[in-house]
Amino acid sequence: MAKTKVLERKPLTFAEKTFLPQIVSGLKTTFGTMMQKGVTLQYPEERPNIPDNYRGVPTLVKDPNGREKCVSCQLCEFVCPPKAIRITPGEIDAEAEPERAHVEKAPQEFDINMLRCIYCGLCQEVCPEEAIFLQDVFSLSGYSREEMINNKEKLYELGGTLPDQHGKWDKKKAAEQSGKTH
Amino acid sequence: MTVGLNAFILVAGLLFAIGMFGVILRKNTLVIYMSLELMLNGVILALVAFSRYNGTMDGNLFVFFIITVAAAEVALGLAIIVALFRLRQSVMVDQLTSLSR
Amino acid sequence: MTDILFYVFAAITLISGLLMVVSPNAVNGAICMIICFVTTAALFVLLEAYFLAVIQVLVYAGAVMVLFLFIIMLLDVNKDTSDLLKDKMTLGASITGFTLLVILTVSVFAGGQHLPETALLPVMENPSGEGVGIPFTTSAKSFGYSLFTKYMLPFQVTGFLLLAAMIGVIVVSKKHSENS
Amino acid sequence: MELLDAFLPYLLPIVYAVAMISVFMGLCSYSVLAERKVSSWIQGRVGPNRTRLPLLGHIPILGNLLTGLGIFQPAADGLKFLFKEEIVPGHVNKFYYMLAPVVTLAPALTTMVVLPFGRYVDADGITQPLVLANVDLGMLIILGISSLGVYGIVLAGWASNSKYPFLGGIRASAQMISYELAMGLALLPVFMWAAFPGSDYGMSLFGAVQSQQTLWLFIWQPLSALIFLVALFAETNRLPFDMAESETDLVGGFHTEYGCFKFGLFFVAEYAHVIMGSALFVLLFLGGWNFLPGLADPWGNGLIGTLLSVGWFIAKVFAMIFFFIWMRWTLPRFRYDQVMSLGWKILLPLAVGNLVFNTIIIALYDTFTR
Repeated sequence: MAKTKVLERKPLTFAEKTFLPQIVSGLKTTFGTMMQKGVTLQYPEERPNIPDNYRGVPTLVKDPNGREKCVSCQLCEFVCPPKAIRITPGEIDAEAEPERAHVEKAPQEFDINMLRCIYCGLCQEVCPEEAIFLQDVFSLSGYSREEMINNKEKLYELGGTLPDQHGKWDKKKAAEQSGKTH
Repeated sequence: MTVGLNAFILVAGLLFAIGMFGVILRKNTLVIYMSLELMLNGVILALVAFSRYNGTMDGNLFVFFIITVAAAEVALGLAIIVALFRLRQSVMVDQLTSLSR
Repeated sequence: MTDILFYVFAAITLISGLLMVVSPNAVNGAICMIICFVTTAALFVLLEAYFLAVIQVLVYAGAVMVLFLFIIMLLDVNKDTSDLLKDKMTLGASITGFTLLVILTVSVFAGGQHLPETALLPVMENPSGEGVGIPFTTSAKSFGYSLFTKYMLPFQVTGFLLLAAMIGVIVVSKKHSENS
Repeated sequence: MELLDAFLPYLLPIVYAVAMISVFMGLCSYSVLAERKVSSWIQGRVGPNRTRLPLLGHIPILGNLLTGLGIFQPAADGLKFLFKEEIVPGHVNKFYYMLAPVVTLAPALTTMVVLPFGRYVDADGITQPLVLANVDLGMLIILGISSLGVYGIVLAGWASNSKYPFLGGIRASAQMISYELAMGLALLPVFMWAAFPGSDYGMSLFGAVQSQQTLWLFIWQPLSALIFLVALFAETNRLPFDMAESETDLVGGFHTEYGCFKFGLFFVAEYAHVIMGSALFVLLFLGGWNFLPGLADPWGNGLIGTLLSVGWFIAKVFAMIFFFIWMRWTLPRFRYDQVMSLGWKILLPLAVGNLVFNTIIIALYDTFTR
């Protein structure tokens, strides 16, 4: 049995019974807040500070050299709980884009249906290439359902370029050029 | 104003007659009660008119008392009607005839 | 101008009174009654009984009819509007009686010259007060003077009546508990 | 020409009345803005600050300032109410449904007739009030006509023919009748002091103001002022007493079924009542256009003095409106039984006691000073 302690409530004084002192103190409080500056944000002009780990709209990013990072491994498509991601894998034509030839693969189509996305961040977690990120975009709107499906261009436009500490493709390219392929 | 005492008394008399008509005609107790008030209204109109044309305050004072008493009477009467409704679930006078049977 | 006002207000008073009596819906009746009371107050104003006009609006239109509306809405007595009237005999009798009464009133007060049409007396602004025959004034003060001199007893009795009515209402409307 | 001469005496009051109504409605719409602004400040927000008129709003600095203050917001609100689709629910009683908003607004506008808002000195050197109709019974007329205001709410509740509005209407009618008593009784001592023997004023508001030239009645009659203020809050259906439209338990109360312009009328009527109530409180207890307690009128006799008195009165009314709004955003709503027991068990006995006490004081004063 837990010990309970019964607290005696003090009887109200006459002043308290009239409620007037409480009303006056309440009025003081509200007047105090009235004198303070507003805490609201003028939203479309002022934007809130988005923390780095914010999970906003999923986007595709490019590496500092402006190359696609996604290699269309389709892991995100598999892991996506609401099945919002649809990828059509494609190969990179080595003749047409010789500087990207070593990457070998890139998505042909990459659609994320934002009507289905639940912002869980699993795609970001599972991506081996660090190509998909849930970034700070948080307001989405559109007039039709088609508009709410982000295609590849839109995703890259939203994602932009992120710094890359690994430089995987650069290393691979360097290795290829020096002939040290495994 | 060229309208004389007669015109006011005519209106008062007609109001009284209309109220009387309602009391006899209707069977909803609340409407009968309102008709009674209408009769009182005719009476006080006549009193005020007489008072004005006689040049004394007595009629006006009588109206003052009538209004006071009528207010008290309405409160009490409505309380009785509500009590009646609670007992019988009806305010129609033709259903309140238990004494005639 | 005041003549026109008198005819307008008298007509509205009578018509709304008649509508109140014959309207099947009790709420309609109550609204007509309010209009009737307010226009009667306007007639009081034409008779220069300003205090009574205000009292009429305040007490009758403002309090009594609110009570009526309150009760009408609360009891919801509009359900059976179909059998509005009593039996045909009563209907015929009351209409006949009403017609006779109207004819009588009209013939007495509109046709004949049985009452002299007195001119309006000059209105004195300050009442001289005590005693009999308080002259007619428009100020509310004369009511005070009269109530506390000539009509002291009725005033007290009215006050007592109000108290009695209040107690009566409380007793009547109180729900009786089982054990009492 | 003869016709014009015949109707000129009637035409001028109509012009005055229309002018006063215009000013009054303008005040109403701007007190809506004041309500929104003050509430937002109290809640740490900014409030309406986007509405911008094409020409006026684009003046370099002033335009931005006015827009930020939301000066053009009432126009936008009014237009919105006007041009919304008029929806009449199918189950309502059409006639009374349409009538109710009008009945709510009309008494508030009518009481304005006897409301003095300033003073001037006429050719004979006698101080006269600036008022549409200077009548002896001013206060009684205001009480009488404002008691008609309850019909709008009751009719709206009944005509809507649905549950919540009906409950709101019933509550409002009971509440208003209850608080009218306390209100009237609280006023009696005021007029007993204001209309001292020998004064020419009966229940006139001008007399009440003139009697406060040196001492405001708020200081002299604090209990009356308190009771009157509480009853005023209840009569205007403002929080903490807005049982008629307590949106937490009755959706929207009596105006649940109303939209667009009809709702707008209810909305304006509420603020009309607030302005009337504030003006009344200022006239009765805060000295009207008298400068400060203990100080004689500094206003001169000429036109400027008149304008100053009107301005000072309006400033006081604004302060009072602000107090109304401030109170609304401070206090939570009472429970319905608390409202009733406050009215009948506390305010009414208090008002009667106050009346009796003042009567005894006046009787003693009269006995010992004659």
